[in-house]
Amino acid sequence: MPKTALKPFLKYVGRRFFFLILTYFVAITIIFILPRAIPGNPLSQLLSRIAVQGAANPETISNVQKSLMEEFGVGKPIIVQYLSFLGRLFRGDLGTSINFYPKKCLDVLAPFIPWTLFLLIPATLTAWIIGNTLGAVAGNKRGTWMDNLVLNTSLVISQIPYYWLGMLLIYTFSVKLGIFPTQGGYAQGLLPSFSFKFITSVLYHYVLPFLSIVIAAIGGWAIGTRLLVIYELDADYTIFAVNLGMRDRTVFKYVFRNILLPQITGLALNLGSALGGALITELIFNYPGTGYILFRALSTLDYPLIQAIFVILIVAIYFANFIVDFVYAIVDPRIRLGQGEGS
Amino acid sequence: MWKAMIRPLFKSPKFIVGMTIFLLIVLMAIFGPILYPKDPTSFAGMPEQPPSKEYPLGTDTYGGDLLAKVLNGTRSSLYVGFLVAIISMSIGLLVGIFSAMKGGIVDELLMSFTNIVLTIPSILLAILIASYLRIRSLEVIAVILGILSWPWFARAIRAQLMSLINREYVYLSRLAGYGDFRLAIEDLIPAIATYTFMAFILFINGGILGEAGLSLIGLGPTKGVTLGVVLQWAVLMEAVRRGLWWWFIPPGLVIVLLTSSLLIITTAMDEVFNPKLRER
Amino acid sequence: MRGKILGVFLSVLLLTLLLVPSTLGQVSLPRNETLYTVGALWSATTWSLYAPSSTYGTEHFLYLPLFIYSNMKDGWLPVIAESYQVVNRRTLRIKIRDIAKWSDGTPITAQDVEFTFACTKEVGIGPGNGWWDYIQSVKAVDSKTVEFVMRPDVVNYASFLGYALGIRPVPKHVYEPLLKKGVQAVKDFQNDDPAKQVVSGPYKLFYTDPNIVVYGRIDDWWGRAVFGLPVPKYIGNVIYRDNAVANLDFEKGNADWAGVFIPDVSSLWTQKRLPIGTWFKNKPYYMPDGVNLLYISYYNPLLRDPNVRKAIAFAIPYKEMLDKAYFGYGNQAHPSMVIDDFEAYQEYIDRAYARYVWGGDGKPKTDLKKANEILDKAGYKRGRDGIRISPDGKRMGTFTIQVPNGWTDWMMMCEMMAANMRAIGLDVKTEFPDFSVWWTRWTQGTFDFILGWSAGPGFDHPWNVYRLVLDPALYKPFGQDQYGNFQRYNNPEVGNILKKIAAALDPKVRRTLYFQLQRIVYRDLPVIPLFYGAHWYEYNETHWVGWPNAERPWWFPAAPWSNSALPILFGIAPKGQTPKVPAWVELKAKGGLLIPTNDILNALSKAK
Amino acid sequence: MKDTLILSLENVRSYYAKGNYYVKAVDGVSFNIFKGEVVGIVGESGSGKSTLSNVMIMNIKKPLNFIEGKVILNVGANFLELNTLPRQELQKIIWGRETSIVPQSAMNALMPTKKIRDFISDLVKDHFERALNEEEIIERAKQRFTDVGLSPNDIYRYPFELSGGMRQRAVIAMATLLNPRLLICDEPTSALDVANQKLVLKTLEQLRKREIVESIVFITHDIATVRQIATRMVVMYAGKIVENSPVEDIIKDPLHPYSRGLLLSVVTPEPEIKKRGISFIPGTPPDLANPPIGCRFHPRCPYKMDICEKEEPPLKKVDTNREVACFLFNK
Repeated sequence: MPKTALKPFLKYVGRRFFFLILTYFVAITIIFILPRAIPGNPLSQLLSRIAVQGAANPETISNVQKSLMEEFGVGKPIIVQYLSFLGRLFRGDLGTSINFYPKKCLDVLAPFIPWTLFLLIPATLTAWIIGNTLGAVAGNKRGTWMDNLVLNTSLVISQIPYYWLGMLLIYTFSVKLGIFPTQGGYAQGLLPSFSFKFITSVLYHYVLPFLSIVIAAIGGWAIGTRLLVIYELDADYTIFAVNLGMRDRTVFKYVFRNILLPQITGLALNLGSALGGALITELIFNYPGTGYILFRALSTLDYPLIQAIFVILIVAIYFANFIVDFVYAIVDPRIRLGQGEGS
Repeated sequence: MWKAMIRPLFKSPKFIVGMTIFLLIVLMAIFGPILYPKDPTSFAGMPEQPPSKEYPLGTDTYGGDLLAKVLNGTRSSLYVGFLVAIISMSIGLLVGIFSAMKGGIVDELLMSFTNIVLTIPSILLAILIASYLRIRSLEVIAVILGILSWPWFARAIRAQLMSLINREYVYLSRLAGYGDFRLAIEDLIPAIATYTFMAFILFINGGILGEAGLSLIGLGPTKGVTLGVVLQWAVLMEAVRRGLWWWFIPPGLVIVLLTSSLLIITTAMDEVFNPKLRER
Repeated sequence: MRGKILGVFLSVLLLTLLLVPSTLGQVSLPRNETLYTVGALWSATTWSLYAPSSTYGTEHFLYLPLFIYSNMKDGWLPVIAESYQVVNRRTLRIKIRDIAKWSDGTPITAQDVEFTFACTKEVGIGPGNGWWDYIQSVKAVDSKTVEFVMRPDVVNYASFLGYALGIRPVPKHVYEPLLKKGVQAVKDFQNDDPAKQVVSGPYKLFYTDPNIVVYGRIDDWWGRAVFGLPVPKYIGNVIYRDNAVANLDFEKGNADWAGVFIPDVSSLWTQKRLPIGTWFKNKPYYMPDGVNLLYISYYNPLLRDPNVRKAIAFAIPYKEMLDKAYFGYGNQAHPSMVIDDFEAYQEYIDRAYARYVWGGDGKPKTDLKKANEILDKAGYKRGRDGIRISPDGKRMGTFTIQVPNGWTDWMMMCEMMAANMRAIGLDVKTEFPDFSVWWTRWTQGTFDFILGWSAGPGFDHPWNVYRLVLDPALYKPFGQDQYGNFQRYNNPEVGNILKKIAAALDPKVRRTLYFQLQRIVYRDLPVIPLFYGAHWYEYNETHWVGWPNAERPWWFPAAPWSNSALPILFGIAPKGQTPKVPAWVELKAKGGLLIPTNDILNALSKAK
Repeated sequence: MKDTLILSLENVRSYYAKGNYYVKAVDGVSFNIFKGEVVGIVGESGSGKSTLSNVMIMNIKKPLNFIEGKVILNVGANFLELNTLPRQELQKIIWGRETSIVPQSAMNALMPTKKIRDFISDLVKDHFERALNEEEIIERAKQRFTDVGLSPNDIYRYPFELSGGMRQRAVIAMATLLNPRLLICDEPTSALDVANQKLVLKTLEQLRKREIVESIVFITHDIATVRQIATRMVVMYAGKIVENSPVEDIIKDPLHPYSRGLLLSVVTPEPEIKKRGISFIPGTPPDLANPPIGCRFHPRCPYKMDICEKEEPPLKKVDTNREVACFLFNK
């Protein structure tokens, strides 16, 4: 990159960074305000658990409640709370989980996150690649039987919720045919280790959740890309190139490249919903990822843990967004050289 | 004009297929619960029965009639979908139009706000908000989803208006001394009507899917049966792994038919109205 | 293509990351040496007792109590303790076994017990929480003898004995340094390093991740000489998403020992022919585990009239509720709140009086006619809409009956009760709020009707139920948190009787007092007992056999979640081997080790 | 005077297939273009003139169909029947080398994410594989850029780094890079301001004068432009040629009633009017899916005769170098 070009690039990246930080701040503030705006006893679940566990001794429960209220308790002015909340966030302290008390939320979450990444990233990328390819080919062969096939299947497939597809896959391949395991991240009784047995078990359990995310996501990408290809094939620059005798293949290469750029941004914007989908898919498959722990946190109203999950997920999404912006800025000369903002 | 817009639609096989499926489901949602008046929430009958004459779609673990649940669920899901669409469309139109007409600092502020909402992952935020609400009616769910899904539409509307505003005839209306509001009504809205209609359909789609997603993780409506709630119970009761297909296939199928028929309708409309996609 | 390579690369990278923390040589648990349990573990938290809720197993396998109580045999199994000695009516000495040792070889001493109590008081959470309300002092007399002195102002043998006999000592040499650092250090201690765990029980943590907790047997456990060794080498607790997932795994034989609600459980052996059993082969399948009640709050003035309450008691469709919503897993509760399914508690019920008040066998039968008569007689006239008007002219409604959303069996029961109450002219509708809302309303008394639990069988039953539900000492105004006396029933007379019962050592005296209490309960109807909740206990004999049941009732409580179920692990066997019930699970008189509760009470009453 | 034939269309029909019917965008068109000519093809939007530009180089892509006729191009010394050549062949040896199209919206005609130089190198590779020295072609591109009034270093820039007028000229430079015989300009000036319009026209004229291109076809709705640059004017209406005359003649004396209407219309670039067609000729252009029987102009024609509703007037010579399709002159 020539030196002169560096400045607009940095300016762009800097602006995006600032914007994401700002947005993250807004998100964090929402996360902070929500529990305080709505009354309720977040400790109820924990207390009831002790109550049910046979320690029906009223004194015990009152004592525990007192002790916990102090620890999780509020009462200070809201601004002080907010600042200390931000301060703790800044130090990476996401608080103590109620249900996993006395575990720190971060410690509770840590083991689940790699599983989600392990599922989400390859699945999303695979879907993105296959979907874009299919869409591009269909758009390029517009009006042929292949285009119709891709378009019509995509229209239906893109509307199949991940989780329902997951259910169908489990029902078909696990329950009826018995080809794949019905649930979990690896076979019960195995202890995680760097052994052939364990790794094959993990991969074996990986197939269905992976497929359910990939298949459900392909359609959306294919539809979008097809449309973009059609637009681009009709774009002035394409027509000009064709009329100059450029080969169809070369032209298509250009078009595809130009489409991938907006689709990279699409990938970033889509990450949130992809993550949401993956979380629910994990739930369906009892896959030991973040979705599973989120569901547990939600069903037990473990608010510190819920907050921590969202703080982390949103950070992850924004980080990914920023990475994508960065890549985008490098790949797209218009942004790199400071002309326009892209689409 | 009206005729010219509608007629080409009915030449599109996609539009006809999509519309037929959609209308059938709407009819089912409206008349189903009347023609099959079993109470969807009552616990009665034999548990986990496969479809039979008495229970056309079988029963769940508590003997609930699944046909009744699916019919009422379709109705509620559609209701949520429409509410979401109305809410997000209204906000989107308001923000988009206001932003485009006023311009300047108003535009800048509104667009920053829009971008922030757009960047915050809406599904996660919906989950977060819903998790704090103890009593969630269908309307509350719709509001949560509605207030999170408008930004892309607002941006698109603004962009469209901006390009329209620069056109001469709008300029002429301005010269003629029309106020901004009248300008908006008379000249601009017709120009963006088709687009808005298509967005409306997509919002319904988003609403239905969003509700189902929220319900599935246990954050759906606390009162009433939606398709998502039926699915949620199927998951909670392990209907899938226990092979109770009649429990989870019908509600999911209705969702897919409903949303894909809507998507097919918009695709068809796009092909008919969008000059770039029209086959010359 | 480049993306695909990236994808594969990332996958491999992440997989490696996943595996880094595991340095175990072992790849899998041998199935025939591993016992899998279901329904006891929802999340691993801490393996320290100084927490509101520790990981399943901490109390069950890691830290043993001085005595384990069996409510079926009404006897105390001396575990860490060897014997007790009554010094006087307020003083009890307990001798700790000489061979008792922590897993690091340090002897378990009286000082450990003393420290455990002291630490709990300081931290505010922990074993024996609340002991200071009943016990004046805990002192080590010598290294193996600990002395408990009851408070002179609060004579409450139930609580005194409960705390003294049931305490689970923690190793002083581990906790004292923590306590010196501060209370928070104790609270934060998670005790999750298998290598550093110092336990008194026959198991300690072997492996854990978010999906599973595995305990491994300590083969040179100190108690081996007395009790032998528990049979399973490993105990695996899979952490399930919810009941349904757990049930399915249990059904498949992936888990052996369950304590979960399984819909229509008998179909597992009658239809599916699975080697699965519960306590009883036939209805009610399960032993009772507690009294579930309809709490009618005094919050709404319209519901304070005992006539209304009595009419409701006759309107409730007990049998229908149990059969349809509960799959018949329990019996209708006795209106006295005493669990009449246990032989030991029968004597506390004034049966003649119950029959006099409620007719038939002493339990109210669903009788809408009678309910209507009661209301008619009390001056509640029906309004035009069929809803009654109270004598002072108020419409009887709209009331709500509520349970948490998602508790389907209870939700179903509420619907049934509401329908019957509407039939007798009370406008009742159901409401299924979120759990936390329900909990807040319940503990603050701001509800009309709530279906809720109370207490279960124990050596202090039925005192424990009466005290939780009725004690005016637990009375708090509406809107303030209190765990107990949820309906806000404020009757000092009841308070006096409860105090006397707690102080009474003579069973005859106690009996008379209980009879008095029952008269008040039948008169005022502060709550309406509905049914006994089931002691969820199921076993799958695919891999392990020898489980106790009604035909071989060698130990109870039998559910994996019960912290008194440890002896079961000593009497089961892998499939193919013959299980041998250890001799020590019997009462002393029958050649075992169990000390009957009455022996202790007698010794106390004989002392000066 | 015009001896060397460059391009010849013989009764060409090319229709858009739409479901079960055709839109007859080019319907029986014949004309010749000779060396040195600048032919202006004039017509309203929807008259088929843009489709004609594709047909002239045989760039036929679905849903457009080539129904019948011959498209003959003079390549070297041979006459090639383009409609018989496969697409790959056309791409390789005809398009860009023998023919070139300067598109309407030069603003967006350049590959947005490629440097111009890279684009040129890709283009050249597609045409010549390794036969041609790339350096040589780059040098020629620089030269051509200079010719059209740009800096030679502009080829190392991205399109978005150029202004609108510069881009227009860059497009012309690239279109003529391989010295095509025939340059087809599809409304190249409609998006430009007057100053740039003049500049472009001047550039085109110079290219022809220097014989970098041999003939130019200028497609436009704007008669004023045609008057400035063209030697001959072809008027299209509803997929057909209605008149084909030297510019001076047609301006002096338009034969076809439609030509007359066109010439009388005020030249206005105002978009709304452009869209609605020629405002003072009553009626609208016909639906090409279902054109009127007989003369396609008859519903709007002030001189309509009975025969006009029944028969199609053929395009006939009425003078040495004038052709018209109208029964007024066809007796």
